[in-house]
Amino acid sequence: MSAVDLPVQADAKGVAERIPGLWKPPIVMSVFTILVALLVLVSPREGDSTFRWSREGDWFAIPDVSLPANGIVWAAVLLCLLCTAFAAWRSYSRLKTPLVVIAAFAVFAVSGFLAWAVAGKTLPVVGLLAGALALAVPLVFGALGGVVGERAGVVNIAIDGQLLFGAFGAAITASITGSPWAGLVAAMVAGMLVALLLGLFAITYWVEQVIVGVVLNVLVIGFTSFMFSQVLSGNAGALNNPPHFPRLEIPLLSGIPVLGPIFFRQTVLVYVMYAAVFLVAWALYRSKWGLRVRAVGEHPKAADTVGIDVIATRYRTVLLAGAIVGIGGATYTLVSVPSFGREMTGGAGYIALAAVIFGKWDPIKATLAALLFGFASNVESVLSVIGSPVPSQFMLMLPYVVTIFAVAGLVGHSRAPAADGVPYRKG
Amino acid sequence: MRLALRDITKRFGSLVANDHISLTVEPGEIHCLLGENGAGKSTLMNVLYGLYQADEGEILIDDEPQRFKGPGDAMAAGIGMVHQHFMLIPVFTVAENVMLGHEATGFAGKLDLDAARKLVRDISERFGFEVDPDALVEDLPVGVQQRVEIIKALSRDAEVLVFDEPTAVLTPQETDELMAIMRQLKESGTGIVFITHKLREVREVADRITVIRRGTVVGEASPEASNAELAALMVGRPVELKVHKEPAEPGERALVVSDLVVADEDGHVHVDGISFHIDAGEILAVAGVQGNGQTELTEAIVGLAPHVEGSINLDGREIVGRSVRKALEAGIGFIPEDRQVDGLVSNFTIAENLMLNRSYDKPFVSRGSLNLKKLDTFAKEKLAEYDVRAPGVSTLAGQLSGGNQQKVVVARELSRDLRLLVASQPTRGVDVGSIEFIHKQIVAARDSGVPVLVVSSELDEISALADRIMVLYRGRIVGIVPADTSRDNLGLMMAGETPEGIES
Amino acid sequence: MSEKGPEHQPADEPAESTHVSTDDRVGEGTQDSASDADRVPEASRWHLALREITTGNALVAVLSVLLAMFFGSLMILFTDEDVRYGLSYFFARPSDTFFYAWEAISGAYVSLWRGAVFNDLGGTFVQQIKPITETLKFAAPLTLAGLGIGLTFRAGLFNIGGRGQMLLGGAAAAFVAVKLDLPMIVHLPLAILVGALVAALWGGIAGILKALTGAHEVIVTIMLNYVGYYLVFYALTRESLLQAPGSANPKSAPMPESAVLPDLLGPQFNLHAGFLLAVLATFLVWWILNRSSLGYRFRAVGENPAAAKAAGINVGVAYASAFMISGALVGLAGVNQVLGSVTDGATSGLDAAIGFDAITVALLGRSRPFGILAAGVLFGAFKSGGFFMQASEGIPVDIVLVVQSLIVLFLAAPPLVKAIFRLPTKEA
Amino acid sequence: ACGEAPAERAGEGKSDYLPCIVSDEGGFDDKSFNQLSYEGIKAAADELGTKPKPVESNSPNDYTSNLESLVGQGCDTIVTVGFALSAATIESAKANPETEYVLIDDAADADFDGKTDAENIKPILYDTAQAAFLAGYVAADYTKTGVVGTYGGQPFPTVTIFMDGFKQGVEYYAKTKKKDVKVVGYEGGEKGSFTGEFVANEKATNTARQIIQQDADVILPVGGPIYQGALTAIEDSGKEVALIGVDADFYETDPKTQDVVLTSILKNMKTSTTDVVKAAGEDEFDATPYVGTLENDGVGLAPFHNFESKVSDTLPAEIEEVTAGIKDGSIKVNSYLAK
Ligand SMILES: Nc1ncnc2c1ncn2[C@@H]1O[C@H](COP(=O)(O)OP(=O)(O)OP(=O)(O)O)[C@@H](O)[C@H]1O
Ligand SMILES: Nc1ncnc2c1ncn2[C@@H]1O[C@H](COP(=O)(O)OP(=O)(O)OP(=O)(O)O)[C@@H](O)[C@H]1O
Ligand SMILES: [Mg+2]
Ligand SMILES: [Mg+2]
Repeated sequence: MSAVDLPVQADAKGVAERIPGLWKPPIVMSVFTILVALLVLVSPREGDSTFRWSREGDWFAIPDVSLPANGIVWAAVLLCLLCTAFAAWRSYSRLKTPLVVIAAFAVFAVSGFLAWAVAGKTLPVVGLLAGALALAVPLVFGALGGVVGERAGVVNIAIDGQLLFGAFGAAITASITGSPWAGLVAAMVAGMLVALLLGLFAITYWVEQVIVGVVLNVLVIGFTSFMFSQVLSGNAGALNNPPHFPRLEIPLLSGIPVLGPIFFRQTVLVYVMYAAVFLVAWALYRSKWGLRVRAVGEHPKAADTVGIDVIATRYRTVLLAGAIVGIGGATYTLVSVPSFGREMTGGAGYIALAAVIFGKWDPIKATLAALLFGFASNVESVLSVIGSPVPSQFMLMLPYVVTIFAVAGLVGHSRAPAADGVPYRKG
Repeated sequence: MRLALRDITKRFGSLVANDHISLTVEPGEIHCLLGENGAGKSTLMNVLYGLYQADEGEILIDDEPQRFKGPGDAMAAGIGMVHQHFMLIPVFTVAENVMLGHEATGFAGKLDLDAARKLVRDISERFGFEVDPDALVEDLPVGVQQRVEIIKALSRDAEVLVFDEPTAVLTPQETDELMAIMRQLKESGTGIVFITHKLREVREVADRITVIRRGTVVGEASPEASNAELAALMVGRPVELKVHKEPAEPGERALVVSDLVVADEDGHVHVDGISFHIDAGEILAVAGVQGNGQTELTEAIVGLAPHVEGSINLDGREIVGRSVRKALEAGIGFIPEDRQVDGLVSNFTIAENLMLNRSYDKPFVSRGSLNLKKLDTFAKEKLAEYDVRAPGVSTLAGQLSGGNQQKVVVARELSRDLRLLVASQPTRGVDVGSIEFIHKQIVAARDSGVPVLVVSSELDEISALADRIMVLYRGRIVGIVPADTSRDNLGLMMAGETPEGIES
Repeated sequence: MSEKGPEHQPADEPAESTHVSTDDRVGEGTQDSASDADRVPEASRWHLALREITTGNALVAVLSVLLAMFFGSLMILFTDEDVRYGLSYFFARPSDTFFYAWEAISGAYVSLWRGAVFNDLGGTFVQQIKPITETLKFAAPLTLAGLGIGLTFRAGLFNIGGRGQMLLGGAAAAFVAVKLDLPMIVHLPLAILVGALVAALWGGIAGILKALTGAHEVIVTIMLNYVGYYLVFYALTRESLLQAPGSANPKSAPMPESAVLPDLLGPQFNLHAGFLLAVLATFLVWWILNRSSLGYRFRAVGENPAAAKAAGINVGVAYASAFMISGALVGLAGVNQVLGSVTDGATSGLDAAIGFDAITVALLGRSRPFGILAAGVLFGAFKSGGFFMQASEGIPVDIVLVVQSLIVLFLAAPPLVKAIFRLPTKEA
Repeated sequence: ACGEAPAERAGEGKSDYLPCIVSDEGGFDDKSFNQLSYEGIKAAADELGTKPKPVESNSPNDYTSNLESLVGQGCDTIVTVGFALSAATIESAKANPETEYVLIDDAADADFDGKTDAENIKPILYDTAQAAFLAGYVAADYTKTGVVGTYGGQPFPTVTIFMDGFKQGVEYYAKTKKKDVKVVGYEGGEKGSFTGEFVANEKATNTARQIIQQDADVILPVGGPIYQGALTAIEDSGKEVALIGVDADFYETDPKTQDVVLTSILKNMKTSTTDVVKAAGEDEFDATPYVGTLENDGVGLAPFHNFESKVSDTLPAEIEEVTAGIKDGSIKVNSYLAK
């Protein structure tokens, strides 16, 4: 709050930063520890929980692990307690709780919960994780696009619209051309179209970026739904029957037990995703392009004074972000299901937006946030299929509740790029 | 390189910010620009730097007319600028900031940071700077940030350098160092435009002085001219440069601070166990290089600091652990160091800003509802009393010039029954006319028996206001000394040393 | 986040039209203020008036609507069967295509008008003016929720949690309505109050979490939408909570007479007291924002939280209370649905996507209470007209979404509209 | 864009009878009851020489308004689809006794007196559990892994009735044949796997994937387009997994499913809607409730098509037997409609 030379808007938003967050991890951790302990106390389970690690096609099979459910839960509670105590000690000494401890805690707590939930049954661990990855794919692309755009100072609430339009464009184009690759390109173009509108209004006409984003989402929903009922449903065979990307097993790698089936038996879009995450992370921090993009997002005027064209940079970046989100949209119609459907993204763009913020505008962290969400969703799916003792509505709530806890308990205030959402006006 | 601006006119709507201004800068010359707040100095420089396009007039380099479409063109032509508000990216390292815009790259656009580091080191060496190329700019003291700005300009081989109010945030030592650098640059043939409100500096380095008032050149002054002459030329009337004040008549012990420790949320300690007191009717001025705990000290008193230990006792009551609101209600007036961040809501009207710290209760609020009539009357009174230059009380605060914004803050804080006034950098970036006024108000508050804590990085201001001076260094008190301590001794103390003959 | 609106400003409000960020001195902000007008000499009054018309907000608003409708027309044309049929022999007889095109577009917009304002085809007077009352009926929840969301905008917060707040508010009101047997004087107010209260608490979660932990309210409200939805869904499947006794469907019993918002214009119209509630809420929010100290603090926190904090305003309390008031208002929209518009029982769809539409309403109304009321009525008209258009012309209501969103976009970018129509722009 | 300009446009309506239809939130392209009912009304209209007026709803907010608009348009018969429209239909029917209403999938009995609440509403219901029971039996017989699975969109009764009947069918088979067959994805009531939306998305695909990972080799997705997720999951799994369709015969309505669809649980909405609307158009509207059962062919099981050779030889006969048992009541199938 001190130096006068900082751009004012950077600081004006940052009041919450003063709120001390040191005690949040131990508090949240104790809450969760108590919850896990309550599971066994209130409703102890009979039988063994079996964790299955292997899939067909693995080089060698890791045997299933079968242990008494209650035992695992108690062990988990104990480990959780240890982590909590450690975190509390750190906070007491005015130190931050290391991320490893939080991660370890999460693993213990989740294992405890899973063991409780699958008592007497078998949990396919690999399926759980592979499904988590699959569910996260559009979210990861959405979040990546969000990160890229916002790093250049343009808030993108329209991720959902870009995903939806990408899915729409991919479905039609792939149906007409018969090629999923053409569909992929179309999805990128579709994402860029929405991005172009975003840029036009947000960059050129200085319209409040939140307005533009929200409205673009509505616009895309209206447009695609209109087209869907007026054009697509009548000619579903010709226009809404896209071929899809087949699963592509990477030789050798796909045979690694546990890891292989999770990471290397996926569609090409997932491999594109690995590349995208890596590329964006590298380029943002290591390349000239990234330096300029971040400069424009942090302090556009400073960038301008060293001869960087702020407007052009923002347009280019926003378009690129749109293309990235568009790929995410393509997963809906070229991977997940074989046709476009009305509002089929189901608000995934908003979840991706949450991942952007949750991930503190960092490509890797945002990806992890998206994966966390995918994991929570898939825990719900897997448990509801296996049969869980919890009513389905509460299971369906799970990913959202987890996100709230994570954001409130572990992340807290996150600092956006300083000029995020602030249009640049030249004199 | 010889630079000439000829008949530059720049309008913002109906406002003529620059009205046919002509100016030349010879190689190896320091040309000072003087003028009140809003006179049009920065605008002129922004035109020169390609940030604004002039409506009329032309820029000549060695008699060649130039067309600058943007700063890129200006830089290419050899013009560099250190802006009034630094143009550094806080979350970038020094090297990144310096290379931005002309990056050296390797394969696939990979940044060549080593080249940038070397560049920074080379230039630093040439001028005897100590700058770590890998330090994050936001972690650097302002003085160092300024050097980064200079390195940035020099890394592009600027032949004309513009310094827009570079000293507003510097300590005396840093200012002296900057002057030395400017002379060194001048020796090597660089032409320099130097904008400042501090007349002492002008007379120290200027080869030529041009005074601007309301967008037009009102004359050239000789570097030999007296402060009073320069001030009068700037403002258009005689200005009292040194506030006239009677010796203090200290009353009872009002503020007692003991063993105060202030840490931020990361656990860094900024104020490290200090104790002092202020009596009623006395001004204690806190001197120190910025970033030595002054900000945290004032924030702790007002209740804004997150982690405070020790005791702050005002009129016999403990205020550590109280909320800001409680602190203000206990009678503390607070002029924050950055008015735009902490002092004003720029999208509020002047009137609305005047009730910012009294939004819970009387006089402007009764039973949860605003008393707009009362506020309006009050605001009109204060506008007149504090000579705020604005069309009316419903003008947005953000549209006022810095000096007038500061007057609004001062008016708000001084219009309550105060038991303590905490004023942080009360006249930063304010022109001489307004400085005179604000100083008078602070002294008047003291004379009415209010204890005052003034924090300033401006030694002139410290000497003008202080009854006693407290020097802070790295969160500790170096010494509390009488008001007539010499500049040199104060300067040494600000560097953490205790000069001979000074009790700490 | 808060844009200053074109509507008439009370004296104490900054009468500017564009948000100028604090370090940004380039803005056109100062130009179109009232003080600008004061400075202009008397002589040019007429000239000024002309300029005001060509450059003013009213014209831009009208043109924005026209422009949006133009794009809507393109979509209608593109998909209209008759037009495509005409196009199939365009070169043989182009006039047919134009005829069909005209038919399609005029049909669409005429029916939109008939469904939203006045139906000249209606047999009786009641039928003729019924559309306008329907418009007002739809305007009520949009306005209520829009007010709530606009209020958080003014406090610098973004409430995307309209869906969850409406659901919780509506479900709570329904619970009180179906579970208690009370005389109307007590029952209706109690149901409304409980609905608002529960929604306030639900909305408050986001504010409190932000105040206590700094959790970003956008994430929290988005997540709470889903959580709220499943909670309400769960309640609707439990007879002990909300499910209608004896039924297997996730739906509550119909609301008893004593808890239903009374009709405003008698039984032949659907307009009920919810609209009154919306109008009252508009005045209330106006008072809160412009005349109360609480609202003053909201605005201060919204514009510059750092300065507000340094001036002793408790930013966290402001966040939490803004979110609670917002939640209550949005909850009232849910209450309006359950006790007024769809009284045959609460369902998990009672929010009817109003929680999201309301964001647009708040944006269109520039977060100003009366602006929101106007925007609510406009969107209500679109909604009401959309049904009529769909029924009579077979054009899907989705087109209304497109036109609505285009209107908001164009209204937010006057220079674009002016550039398209080649109008003079004001001196920057 | 060339061609002759026609003298007169063909295909305009001959009859002035106006049948109309209101969808629920799913819209007419839900690949489920809205769509089938719409197709039904279209077929009837074609035969009657008129054109139906379809109106979609996007939320419960819209039902009343849509119905009012249709009444205003002068509709003679209005078909409303889904239990969600029940109340709005009753209200509209009471206010417009001249208009005929057909309510699909609900009894229009808000006061639970066992009678339709307005005399001009014809409720059409389907005891789908009966057909689903047969499908369960087939699945249990067909499965090689001894695991069959199901998942739904949301736990609405119209959804769970399929899952419920299916489960009972499997259990019946297991009991009578003393074989161990397990159902994954549904435990009864609301406990089961639901995607949360009636949308084909990754969640649908993933849920199907999880079911397949539980070794299920027959899968029954209930909820409009969510079966498309199962198609992807089946293809990805590389295993032999069969799909059971719902509502219509998937083999016919979605050619993409032909290789995997074992059979479909038929809910003959198209036919019943056509019949009812045609009768109404011929002035023979009859408001007695219709409950589709195996008995009256309102529900049923589709042919095995490509799977004819893959199911056991005795299965068709056994199905006949079970069908007869259900018809004569010797085999009890529980559902919310049967109680
Ligand atoms: N972007 C702008 N838009 C409109 N008016 C502006 C703008 N920039 C500056 N002005 C106006 O131009 C005049 C000159 O401003 P300028 O910033 O050049 O003053 P200055 O001499 O640098 O003052 P200071 O000493 O306060 O820095 C001011 O009165 C101001 O109102
Ligand atoms: N948005 C704006 N529109 C028009 N004029 C503005 C705007 N913002 C600031 N100004 C004008 O710009 C001038 C310079 O104000 P600014 O806040 O830049 O002061 P400054 O250059 O920092 O000067 P100082 O702080 O030395 O007083 C002021 O006169 C002010 O009226
Ligand atoms: Mg200046
Ligand atoms: Mg009945």
